[in-house]
Amino acid sequence: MYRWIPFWPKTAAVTAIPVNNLYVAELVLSALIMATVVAMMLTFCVRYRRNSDASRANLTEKSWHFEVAWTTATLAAFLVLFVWGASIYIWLYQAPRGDEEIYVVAQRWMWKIEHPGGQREIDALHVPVDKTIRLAMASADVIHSFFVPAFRIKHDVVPGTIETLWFQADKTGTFFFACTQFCGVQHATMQGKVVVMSAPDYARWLTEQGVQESLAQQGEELFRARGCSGCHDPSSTVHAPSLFGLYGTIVHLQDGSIRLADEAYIHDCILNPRSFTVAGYPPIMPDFSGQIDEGDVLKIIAYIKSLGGAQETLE
Amino acid sequence: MPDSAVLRPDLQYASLAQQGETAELGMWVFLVNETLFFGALIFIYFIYRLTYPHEFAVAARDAVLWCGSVNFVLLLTSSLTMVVAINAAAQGERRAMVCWLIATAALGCAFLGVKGFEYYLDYQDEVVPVVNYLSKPGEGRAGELFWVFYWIATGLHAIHLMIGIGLVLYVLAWKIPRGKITPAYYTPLEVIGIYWSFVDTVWLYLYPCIYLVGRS
Amino acid sequence: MSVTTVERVPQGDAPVSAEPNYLTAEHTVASWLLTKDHKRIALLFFASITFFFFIGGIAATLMRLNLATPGGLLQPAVYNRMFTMHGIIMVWFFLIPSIPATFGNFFIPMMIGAKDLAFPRINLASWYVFNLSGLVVLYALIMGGANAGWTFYTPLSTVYANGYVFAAAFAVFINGFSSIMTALNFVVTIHRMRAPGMTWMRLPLFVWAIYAVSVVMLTATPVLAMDTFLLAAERFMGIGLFDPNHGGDPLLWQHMFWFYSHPAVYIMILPSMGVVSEIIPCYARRPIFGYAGMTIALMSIAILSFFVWAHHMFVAGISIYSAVFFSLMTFFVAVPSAIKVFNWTVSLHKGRIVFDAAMLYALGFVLLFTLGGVTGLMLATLAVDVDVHGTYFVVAHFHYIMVGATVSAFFGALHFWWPKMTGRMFPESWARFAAILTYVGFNLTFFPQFILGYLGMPRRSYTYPAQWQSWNLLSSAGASILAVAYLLPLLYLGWSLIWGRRAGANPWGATGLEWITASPPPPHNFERTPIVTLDPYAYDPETGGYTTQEGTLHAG
Amino acid sequence: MRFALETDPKRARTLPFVAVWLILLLLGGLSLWAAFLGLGMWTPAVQSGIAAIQTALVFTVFMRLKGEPSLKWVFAVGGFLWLSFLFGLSMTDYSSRQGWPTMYDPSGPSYQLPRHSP
Repeated sequence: MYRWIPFWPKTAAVTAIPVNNLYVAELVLSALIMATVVAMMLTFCVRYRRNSDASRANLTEKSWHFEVAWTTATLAAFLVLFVWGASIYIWLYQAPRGDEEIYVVAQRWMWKIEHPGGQREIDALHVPVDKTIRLAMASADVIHSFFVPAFRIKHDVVPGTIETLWFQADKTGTFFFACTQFCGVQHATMQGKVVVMSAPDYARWLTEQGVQESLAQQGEELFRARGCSGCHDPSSTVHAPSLFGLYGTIVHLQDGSIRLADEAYIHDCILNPRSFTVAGYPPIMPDFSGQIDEGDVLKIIAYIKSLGGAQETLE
Repeated sequence: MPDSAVLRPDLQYASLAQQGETAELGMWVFLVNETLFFGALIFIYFIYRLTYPHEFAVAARDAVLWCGSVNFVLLLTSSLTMVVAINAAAQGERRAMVCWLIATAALGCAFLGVKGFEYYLDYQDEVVPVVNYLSKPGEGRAGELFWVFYWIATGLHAIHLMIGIGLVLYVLAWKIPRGKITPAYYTPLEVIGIYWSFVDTVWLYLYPCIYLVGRS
Repeated sequence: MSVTTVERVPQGDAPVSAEPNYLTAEHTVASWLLTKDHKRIALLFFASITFFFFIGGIAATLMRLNLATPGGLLQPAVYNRMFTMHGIIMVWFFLIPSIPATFGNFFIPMMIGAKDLAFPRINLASWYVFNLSGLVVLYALIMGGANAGWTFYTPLSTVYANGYVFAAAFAVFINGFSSIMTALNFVVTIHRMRAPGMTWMRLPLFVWAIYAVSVVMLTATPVLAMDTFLLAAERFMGIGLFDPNHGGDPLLWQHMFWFYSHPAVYIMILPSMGVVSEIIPCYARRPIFGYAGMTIALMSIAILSFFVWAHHMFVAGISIYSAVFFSLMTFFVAVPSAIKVFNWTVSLHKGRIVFDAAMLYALGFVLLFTLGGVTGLMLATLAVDVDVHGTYFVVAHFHYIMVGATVSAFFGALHFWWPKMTGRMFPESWARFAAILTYVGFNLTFFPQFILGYLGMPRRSYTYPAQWQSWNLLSSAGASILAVAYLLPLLYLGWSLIWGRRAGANPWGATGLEWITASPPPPHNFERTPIVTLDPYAYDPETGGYTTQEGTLHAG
Repeated sequence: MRFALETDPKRARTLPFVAVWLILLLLGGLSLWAAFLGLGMWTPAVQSGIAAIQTALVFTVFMRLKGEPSLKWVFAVGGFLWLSFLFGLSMTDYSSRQGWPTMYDPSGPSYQLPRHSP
């Protein structure tokens, strides 16, 4: 029966729990509102039907008390929902550093997943249970959207930037994920499975993939091949910002603005360096837009992240 | 001068005064719409200029400053002659009205002439996206965005001006000889005047957006 | 004040007026195609949008047919083109012009006591421009359709989608001019052409609603026009302002698109609110509850609708600060809608309610609108939106508002004003049956989609996992009932044109100025300019009598 | 009303219009001059201000809003007001879309989950 008439999706992540609770609360509130309207309407329709002899004396045409009270009550209820929803959203949409940082490239019509160890998979995402997973997602063509119903998370993957998303699965099992932004003919098939495994199973799975080099190592090769190291290497004579310990710091730019050095920032700097000239450095970096694909950018980002984060800088 | 008695309001109006007021209001309501139309284009420009200040400054240096400035003067002057023509219509000075209207149309055409010459210079300078475009050093990929904006904005503005010139010529060739513009009812001219000045206003914004970027 | 006693719905044929009416004044084809009469133009619009409603409906039928089984029936490419064309046609070629261009065109001048709209030529031009854009969209459809979705998200629409995206976008661009011309006409007419005594606070709520919607059309449409113009240019030339490969921002397209398209939702719903505010007092035989509150709510919805657009983009990658702001604004815009639902419901209190077809449609509207509204609140809540955005939950929500509510109101208006427009009465029992069938069919079609949405079924998919088939099958079954319910009025209303009883001037005993003149109205609406002395909706539930806005009392 | 048969006094004199025309040209010159001053990010701000003053002059004098009924003012200003909605509200996104330091500090310890964790 349940297989054929499903009513409720699975709830399998810490991100899913507060969203699910809020959804239930809103369902109850909606049902209450609907019930009130229906009850009032039915009562009036029966009692004041044309042929009934109920009294129509002392008709109210307007009542400011009534309207103001009703308006205030709805507004107050709405504000509660707003605060509740917004607080969860802010929590959902600020991805923390993950125990696992996984890279996702969306390309019509598949999801290419790259693990930091260099393991690659398509339309499947293997993750350990009870660990914080941070996804850095790039699109190679159009806008896609990464959606895992059981985790209640979703984020569009917009070409030209990197979006981050996080979750922490709390049950093992296989869960469905899909693209929810129309992306062309086979949009409906751009789906896959999240496989949540226990830590030992996951470790075993990682080693079974037979990988030669990690993502950061691949990124380092690209970093040399593309000539980035010519300037950004500490031994270089060119006056270029050091990338050691860059990730996660606050960067001061030439035009006075500040940016957080996250994946999106590093991505923008590679593709559009002129708009992100770091304060105190000459604007000499060449523009890599159109010369490097999103998968390679992600590898370079993985390499730059492997050079250490903000904490190492302090040491 | 033909008598105003030949003019009657359209069926749905009680009087010529109501008809005239309504037509003017109609034009103002239409201008709300035009404001948002051009405003939306300038909004796109605004966002990209915020995003790519350096690239836009480099790309905009290729805009032909003298053409834009001359056109600025031409268009403002045409607005003045339009106003003077309406004044003449209100005073019943038919000859002066015709002369000033011809001057207005001529100034509008001069604007288009300068604009056309500027397009020619732009083509020579290889700043026509898709057709003939050469990315200059320092402008990156966003420089082309500036030029896409330039062509679309000036093109749409020129189309609006052409419509304005057409309307002025229509009044000159059709309405005035038939005595439909009188001191008692010159609303058609007034409405066209409002439109004309609005097209002028658009240039007040396009001028700094296009020609006065990256000059220092 | 003269006092006459009438039956509420007169039985038997009303006497035929000897004076020619707007239908019989002239007979040539040219007299229709070159007419400046707002009533004839309304009928021309009526013909056009009915045509497009059924084209869009055929696309919807094919989609539901396809989704009855997980495997599907159509080729993926065909399905994608079907939902794109369904969206484009239903939004721009049916819903947006639906009530304003037909009933608005017909009744705004009559309700304010004018002989015509301010600019009849522009009104006619609006119809021609509409048909021109219709031809372009039909061209796009016949050549194979566009497959970028009605939202035309870049860079899919500009670079990747094949098909006739350029033609479809251009059709939308041209269509905007038609909207603008109609809206401009209404704004100016309502400001300038009111009959003596018709003050703002005596305007029927339908006029207020059309005024509000015209303001929204005027200020939102040009932004869409620029947006689609740039899209068409980008598609045509291969370089443009929304292409990330040239440094463009795809979200900028979305910002500008939703700056129009969110207010456009209110363009679709506000006129229906006006219609329902006319119908409920007339059939409940009592004044509307809180007239002033209703006008304030209408205008505040119109203005607030511009502050909420980015709630379509909560998961699109906009800044979280922006998302929080737009979520708050969305809750604010829900307040006036809640006031309206409350006022309609209370307007039944101490009434003398008659359950005629128009009233059934109006009551259905209130219920469907409320359900659409409360699910709208769920979508406005940021965290829940993250989950259900882009799923069938959203599809169900906006169909409740745009189809459930708006189309119900459209049919309500059609039944309410049919006697006035044609001079004929329709068979009431058939009409009631159709109204109930619409309600049942609609809920069967779209309620299961809420469940599917929370289960995670992505929208715009031609296929789905097999365990979701039961709900999809139910939805498809409901759609077939809905199709019948939408086709039925075509039959019995068509029948009534020839065999229907003749309606008198005021068959429902309504108070508006449009009811004081003959049915169908004479070419210039009124024998003499009416002089307004009263607020609208002067119904008296105690006696069942009513007083028209001219001050003529009719005892119950 | 200008529909009276006697001539409209507001339309009798040309000199004020010429004066406004001169002011407009001067303001245009000022805008041009400002472009060469090197005011950095202030240049567009100054130029927008000048354009706004010019618009006000053209609207009130050339388009003769001065002394007109308030209804026309409402529509004349309304377009710009609505435009400010587009500019202003979209800046809530563009001013802070990416890379703004947020409440969460990504350099902090990675194992600590933010609020809402059960």
